[in-house]
Amino acid sequence: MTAAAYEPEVGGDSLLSVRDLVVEFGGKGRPTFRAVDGVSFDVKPGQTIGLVGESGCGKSVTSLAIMGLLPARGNKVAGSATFDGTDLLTLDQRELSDRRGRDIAMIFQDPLSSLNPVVPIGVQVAEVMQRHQGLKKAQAMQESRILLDRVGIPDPARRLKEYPHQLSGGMRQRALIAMALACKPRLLIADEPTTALDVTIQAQILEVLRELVVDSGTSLIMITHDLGVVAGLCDEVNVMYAGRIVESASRHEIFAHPEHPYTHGLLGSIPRLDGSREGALHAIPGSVADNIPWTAGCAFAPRCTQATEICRDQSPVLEQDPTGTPGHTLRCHHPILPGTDPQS
Amino acid sequence: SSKRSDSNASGGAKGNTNATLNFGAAGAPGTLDPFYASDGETFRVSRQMFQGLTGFKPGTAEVAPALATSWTPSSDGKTWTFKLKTGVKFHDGTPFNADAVCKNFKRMDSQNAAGQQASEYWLTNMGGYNGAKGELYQGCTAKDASTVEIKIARPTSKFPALLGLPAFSMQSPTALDKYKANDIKAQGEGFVYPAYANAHPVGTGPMKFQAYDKTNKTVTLVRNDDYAGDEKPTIAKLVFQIIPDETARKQALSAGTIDGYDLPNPVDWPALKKDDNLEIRPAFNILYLGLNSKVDPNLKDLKVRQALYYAINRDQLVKSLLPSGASVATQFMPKTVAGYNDSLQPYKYDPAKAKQLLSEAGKSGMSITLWYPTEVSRPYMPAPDKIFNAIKANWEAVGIKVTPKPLPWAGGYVTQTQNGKASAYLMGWTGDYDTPDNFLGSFFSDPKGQMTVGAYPWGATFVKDLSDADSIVDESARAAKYETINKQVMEQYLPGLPISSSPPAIVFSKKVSGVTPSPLTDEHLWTAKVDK
Amino acid sequence: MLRYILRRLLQAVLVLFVLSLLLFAWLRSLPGGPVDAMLGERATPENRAAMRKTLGLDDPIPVQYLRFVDNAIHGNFGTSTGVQSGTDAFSLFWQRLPATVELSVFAIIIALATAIPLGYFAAKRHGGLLDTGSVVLSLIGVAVPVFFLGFVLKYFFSIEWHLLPPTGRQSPDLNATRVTNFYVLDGLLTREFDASWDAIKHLILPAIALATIPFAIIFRITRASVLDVLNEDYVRTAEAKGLSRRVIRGRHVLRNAMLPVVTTIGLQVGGLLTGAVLTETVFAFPGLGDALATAFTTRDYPVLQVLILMAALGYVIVNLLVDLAYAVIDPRVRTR
Amino acid sequence: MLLDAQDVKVHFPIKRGVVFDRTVGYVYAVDGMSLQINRGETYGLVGESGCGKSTFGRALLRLEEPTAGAVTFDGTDLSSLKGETLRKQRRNMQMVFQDPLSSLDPRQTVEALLLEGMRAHGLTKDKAAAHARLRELLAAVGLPEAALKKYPHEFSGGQRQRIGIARALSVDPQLIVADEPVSALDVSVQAQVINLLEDVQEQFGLTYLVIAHDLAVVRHISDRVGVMYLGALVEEADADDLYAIPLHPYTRALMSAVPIPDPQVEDRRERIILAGDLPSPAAPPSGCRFHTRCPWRQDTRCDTDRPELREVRIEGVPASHRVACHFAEQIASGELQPHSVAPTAVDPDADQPRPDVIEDGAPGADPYPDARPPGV
Amino acid sequence: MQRKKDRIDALAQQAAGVSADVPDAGKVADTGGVSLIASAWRRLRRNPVFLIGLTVTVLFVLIAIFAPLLAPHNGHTGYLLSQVTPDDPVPGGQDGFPLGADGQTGRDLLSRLILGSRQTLIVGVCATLAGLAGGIVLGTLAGAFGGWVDTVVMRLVDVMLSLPSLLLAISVATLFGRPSQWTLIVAISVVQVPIFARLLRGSMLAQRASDHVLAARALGVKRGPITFRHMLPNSLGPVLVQATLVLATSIIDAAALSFLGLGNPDDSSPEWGQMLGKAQDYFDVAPRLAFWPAACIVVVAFGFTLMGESLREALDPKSRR
Ligand SMILES: Nc1ncnc2c1ncn2[C@@H]1O[C@H](COP(=O)(O)OP(=O)(O)OP(=O)(O)O)[C@@H](O)[C@H]1O
Ligand SMILES: Nc1ncnc2c1ncn2[C@@H]1O[C@H](COP(=O)(O)OP(=O)(O)OP(=O)(O)O)[C@@H](O)[C@H]1O
Ligand SMILES: [Mg+2]
Ligand SMILES: [Mg+2]
Repeated sequence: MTAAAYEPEVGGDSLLSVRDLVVEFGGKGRPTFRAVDGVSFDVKPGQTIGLVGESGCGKSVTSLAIMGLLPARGNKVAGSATFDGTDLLTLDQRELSDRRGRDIAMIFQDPLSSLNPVVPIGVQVAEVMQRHQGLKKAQAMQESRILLDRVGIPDPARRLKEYPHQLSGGMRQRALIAMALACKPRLLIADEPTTALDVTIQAQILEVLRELVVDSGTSLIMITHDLGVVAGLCDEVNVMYAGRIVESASRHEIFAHPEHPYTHGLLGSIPRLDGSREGALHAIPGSVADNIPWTAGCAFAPRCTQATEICRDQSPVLEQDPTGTPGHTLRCHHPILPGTDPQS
Repeated sequence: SSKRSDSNASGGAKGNTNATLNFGAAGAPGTLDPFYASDGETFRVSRQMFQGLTGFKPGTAEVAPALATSWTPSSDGKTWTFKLKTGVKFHDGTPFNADAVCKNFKRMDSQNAAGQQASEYWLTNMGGYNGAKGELYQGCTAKDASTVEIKIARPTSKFPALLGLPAFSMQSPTALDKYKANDIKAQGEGFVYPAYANAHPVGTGPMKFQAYDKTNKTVTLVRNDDYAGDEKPTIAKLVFQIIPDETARKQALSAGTIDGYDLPNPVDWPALKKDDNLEIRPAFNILYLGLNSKVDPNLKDLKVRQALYYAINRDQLVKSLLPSGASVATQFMPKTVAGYNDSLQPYKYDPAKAKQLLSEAGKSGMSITLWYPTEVSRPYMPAPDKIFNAIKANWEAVGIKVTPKPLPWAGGYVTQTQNGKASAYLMGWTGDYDTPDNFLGSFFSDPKGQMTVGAYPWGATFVKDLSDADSIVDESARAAKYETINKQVMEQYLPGLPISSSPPAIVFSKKVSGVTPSPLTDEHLWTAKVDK
Repeated sequence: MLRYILRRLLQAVLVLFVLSLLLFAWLRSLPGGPVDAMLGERATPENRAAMRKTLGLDDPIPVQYLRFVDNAIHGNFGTSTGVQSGTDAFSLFWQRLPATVELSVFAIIIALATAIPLGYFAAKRHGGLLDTGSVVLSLIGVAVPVFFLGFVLKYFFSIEWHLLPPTGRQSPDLNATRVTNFYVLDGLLTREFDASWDAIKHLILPAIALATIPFAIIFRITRASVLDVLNEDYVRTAEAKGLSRRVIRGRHVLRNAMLPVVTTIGLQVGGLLTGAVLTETVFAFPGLGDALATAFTTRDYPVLQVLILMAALGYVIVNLLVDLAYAVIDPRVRTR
Repeated sequence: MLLDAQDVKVHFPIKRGVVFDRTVGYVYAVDGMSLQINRGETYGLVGESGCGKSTFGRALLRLEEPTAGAVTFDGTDLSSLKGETLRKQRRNMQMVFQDPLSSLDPRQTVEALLLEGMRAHGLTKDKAAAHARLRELLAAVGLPEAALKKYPHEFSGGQRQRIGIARALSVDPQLIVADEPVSALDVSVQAQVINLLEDVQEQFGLTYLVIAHDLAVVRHISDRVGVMYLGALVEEADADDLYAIPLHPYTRALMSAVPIPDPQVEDRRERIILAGDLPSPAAPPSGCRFHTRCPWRQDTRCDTDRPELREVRIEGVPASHRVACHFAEQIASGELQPHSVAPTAVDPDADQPRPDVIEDGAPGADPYPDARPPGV
Repeated sequence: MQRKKDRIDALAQQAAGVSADVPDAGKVADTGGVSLIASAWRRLRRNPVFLIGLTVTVLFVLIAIFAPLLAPHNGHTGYLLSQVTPDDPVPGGQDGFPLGADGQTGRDLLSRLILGSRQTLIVGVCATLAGLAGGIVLGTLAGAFGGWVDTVVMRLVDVMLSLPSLLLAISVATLFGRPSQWTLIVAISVVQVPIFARLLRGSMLAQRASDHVLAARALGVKRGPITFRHMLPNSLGPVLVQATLVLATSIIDAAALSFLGLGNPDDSSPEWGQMLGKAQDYFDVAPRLAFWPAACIVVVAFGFTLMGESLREALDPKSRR
């Protein structure tokens, strides 16, 4: 089975517009911890945007904040997330739950733990439709069978009655996708949907997502730490580091001209299947976990080869990259401009 | 809807002949056939349903006529002629007459192997079955319908008093036959009782058996309207509710779910006296400290035994640990028994003298193992561990080292003490009937028994004296002989240390009156006047 | 599944067999015995010895055991010597069983009906006042000795306020018809509703006393497991689907949270019999616990044997049932 | 040649029974693996999750008892070793684990962890020497001396993996089997560890068997790569050869599935999407294990004959490049064209011996069975 | 999942105030190591529930240690004996004897309560230790050897578990024929053995399969050190937590056995359970005799339970989220 190269079709105005999103954890006795620090981005109808970054950089928290799914206590959310004219962050749980699953849907990383182990797959898919489209049970089950078939689950009539543990990892993720797409949402947030899967299965799932996005014109926020996935799927890419977006650009631009030292380092540290095997990888020293939380200055400074005094004292802001294409934004005092060698 | 027995039919200031009396019993009756019973809880139930040839005067241990109106012994004391009450019928309509009496005796005497073990009272009192050697009972002849002649092997003080024991109650021969009363079997470690003993007891008593609800642990008796005795039943129904836990019984009484119960805890007496009808029985028991010189040679010396005795502060013990009305014992029997020696004075609490005696005997600082039972409470010893502690403290005060040896009552205590394995131990006795032999004989007539009197030089004489005294037919001569023995026992022998006699009590709620407390726990519950 | 049941039952039989052997040897090696209990201080050593002989208690223990097994195979487990002399030990068990079952069922119902909702809401408002309060309550519940609680309950409800009877299973002056010996049920079957009501009144206090510990434990497990489940990804998924609160609570949270609770209930059953020994003693409730306590003090070997073996069997069976119930709710176990 | 594995098999019995457990089947976790590793070389092993990579790695070290086959290490037949001799042999072959935290005893300091192996093999004659050795090890993996007194949980993931590597080095082994050494690490840290592995290899003259499921990583560090599918090798080649001319259909699919962080490449790539999942190793397909998912499957032999790993005669393919496919030549030449495959449903863990959940308390049960009522 | 754990650890350290900023790559802060237990303690230190439990426990232990100094009188002399009469069997509070007599023996209730703490502690600790020891032996056998040893041990444990606990305790108490403090302790501990054994075996089996044990095997470490240095210490956590809880239950168990008349009959050195058990005779006359020991038991058991529960939570990685 081969698929043609994918050309997304991009619509007009923003469907979702996130502005200055801040999420803080903490409270009684614990120091507050800013997991997301002023994140802003837009999603246009039909567009696929990527949110990449290492573990713990706040990707999931960002998406959960948009969905209103952060734990009920112990966090503070500020900023706005305007979806279709309403700020999702101001809605109460009831209003939100009317939209979740209908307008915005979400797929999570671990397909097994994201499925209720004691409820048949069919019911779990059907219940979304029962809730949002007022379908009767039998009708909803009928619909779920069609959906399961559509996401490529063989023998859907049988699988409908089975439980999550009876399905393989790939099929579970397909079932989750079916669930998310049940009400034809306008925005789908996929939080590392393939991280737990093998490459061959990952390819299957990505293929399913690609087809679905094209077929239904759904917008997609693809959260991943795998730059390769982003390269093959997204229109826009936002690179996150320690709670902030550090670089944002269209996909061709960002891979061709990564300017933030972090993005640059990330690309250099991944062994490429098609690249040369010679020489050591360009590892970024240290790790994210070592460096949270920071106080002032650029969060990446401790690991950055370019860092100077100013990086440690002053936090850079996200702004249009002067040398890049329009829309290429950057949060850095010392970007690596095209043609320079960062190692020097 | 279920039929709640109508308890308010006729008002009346005092008494209500349709009333139900709910009585809290501490244990379930083992069997409904008293002949195979040996415990107080069973006998309490039997006593309401059955009568013997003889009985006891209410409130005393004195023999009184029951189904026999009178009796006369032959001059050698071996043949007894009983005149029977006439017009009496068993609950099943079978007439009571001389024939029935002899059938009863024949039945009791001819037990199979299992029955011979199960009918413990016959065994201990009559000494055997089927004319075996040493058996007291020799035969029964119906002289006419209302005259019976019973022969015994030797004269004894306990005859005919023992016929008043509930175990020897008269039971309907018809029912005995019909329900195969003698078909008892030993199986596993227990006895399998015949249908008669399980569900069909038939006597001549004031109450009739109605039901034994084993799932609810209640025994229900109803009035026998044809009762021929003098005290007519004043209640319609008598229910025994089995509540093993003492505190639970007390609380049930307070809550009004039962109308009375037996053996209230002495510490509760003051409160019960205030709120309820606490009926104190005459003391008819004895608590003693058994000594066995075979086990502990130190005890061979009379001085040591006396020292131990002087060292115990019995006044204090009686005052603080026993119910009010308890008294310090001066001999091995309570006051009311014929043969009690009034002239004996208690060994006074005198630690100095105890020490002196010990040093005279060369046993200062001796040690002794003192046994006491756990998991038990007896009328003569409501709280054995407390009595033990008191004695231990007293003895230690005179320099004796005391090693405690607690043992569960049924977990070896009884066997070991009775088999003469314990050096010093707490034990006691409640009389069955009013004869001195029932006390002294039980303790000492076996030279190898619990206190092993045979081990003392005077042992043989003592044992012989006891059996001679028991055979004296003339009551006053017999009593005089026993008084002498008592004096000897306390002053010369001192094989054990009698401690105290305690009056047990029975308690009823304020609404209940008319039950005379009996030293033999022979309360006539049917005479209760329930004021509901 | 069937194979699993068979396997468990076979294991149970093995366990029971070993237990019966141990039990038998142990009981016989104790000092004293039923003869002491039956005869008390009255009998002479000769009488005692004769009785032991008649009852076969003086045979060597292996001989006695073989006799016991032989009898047991013929459905004969011996007769009671102390609890209810002369009664077949097994029928004694049957007589007492309904009382304890009734009591336990009531206690479990009380425990479940209070612990599960409380546990759920405590977890929902984790760290709140209700949570802290009920946690403290449950911890205290575990710390108060059952019999002491029994006394206190009786003191207030029976003696001070005269609301409920302090002892027994049914008022003695009530002439109720017995059908199954489950009194509440009997009352319903025979339409003697006042008998049912009377039986229920007798059950309330002991059931409360008996329920405290299961309550505390079920509460704690429910709370912990609801807390766990609330953190599960699938609950987040359910929320992301915009499901209604009712569906999330019922289908996604509670159904999963109940799994460990079900297991605990099984384990609690063993504890209930233990609790019943104390509760039934305090409330003079004529059930198995009461029989056990009496059998111990009277050294009633046959009854002890039957009751202990039955308790073990019951425990195994109940836990098997719980496992089966578990399999019904948890497909991961069912579809093996 | 340092290591020679011949036809290694590891079959886990599936047990079941009413009273006594009977073996009712096997999980064919490793089913006929043969490979040779030369001294100083890095051999990379890739394959999908569950294909038996780890089991094979453990079987090589005799941490898992092989059901069949022979492993010769440096001329010694490992399967003949027992007890103390086997234990002594262990110092020559070490392992680095995937999960850096769980493979370090949380209650031991780094010092204790590192000394343990040395002590077990009597390498810590005197204190000073041992300490010098510790310093050397730490320096080699780039950790400061202060790390010695700390506990594993106080380190970041990458640092823990360094400790794991230091521990493996502590007994001065010749061969290190690294089982997914980087797959638990963040992308940026992954590179550090890969570099470190290469550094120490050079420094200590080590031989590696690197197990991973990330083809790019394996290709990067390996000299030779073996591709494993369902318990056996399907292809083996020098790292560059494998990428240049993948011969086995599975390898081709695997390569096309690896995302490449370059939009231009991605847009142009031809994707071979495999249908379905890895079949259960308890019921492996007959014939060629891959035939159920193979787009080049032929009706003639694939379902019945199990292909051997063989050299192929194709232009530009060296003799060291071996493949287990009946039709490798035809596929390479384009004579055979791929066709679509209907996915067959595969139940995960079907018939696998799982920890018997309800045997010992149902899952999710309170881990502390104090359900015994206190205060009885 | 692993990354999540790492993050959790990072968070835990953060909360505990360790390793805030690590500027350089691979740089390890130059401080001494903090073991798991130490970091758990840092968390616990801030947990009020734990602190309450700890305070109660420490107070109790201190009282037990210094009981003879704290008690105004000795526990065995019948000071108030002369006031004991059939009509007033339990003299009430008075000068020098604030709680009055302990029953008909006229001993000082307050002193006996204070002295009782010691015996109670001894019974609790001994019973727990005995149970723990038995459990550890059986659990280690089963967990370390597996195979048929495991099967045999576990079937034995099953037999023990298939008896309701009090029944087992009663049985053991009766078995000795002659009850004493030690039979009580053995009876209570026997009930705990199978629980400890199962717990330990469970976590030992998990350890057996864990990577760090595999690593030790790969290093060529011998079986003994693997079992005792790696498997056992890492498996003890839940067992020790359970032990804290058992301390509480064993005190209550002692009371229950005394209530059934199976406790230590010798009351010259008092123990709360025994005092409570014996107070049933006086429940109506002097409820304080039952109330005070019961209250003491409840408070102490509560303290132990609070401590155990918060320990359990602190050591349970799941609750660290
Ligand atoms: N409920 C919470 N309470 C406190 N901190 C939290 C909570 N949830 C997340 N965090 C912290 O917020 C940060 C961002 O977490 P997030 O889950 O968004 O990371 P991520 O980018 O999705 O990482 P991953 O790739 O591992 O999923 C992390 O440091 C995490 O520890
Ligand atoms: N001890 C065992 N008992 C039974 N089956 C086992 C055992 N260990 C592994 N298996 C099975 O053997 C097969 C191969 O397992 P293995 O761990 O070697 O795979 P892997 O290739 O390392 O996978 P992963 O990439 O997920 O680590 C799997 O199906 C696994 O379930
Ligand atoms: Mg995430
Ligand atoms: Mg693996």
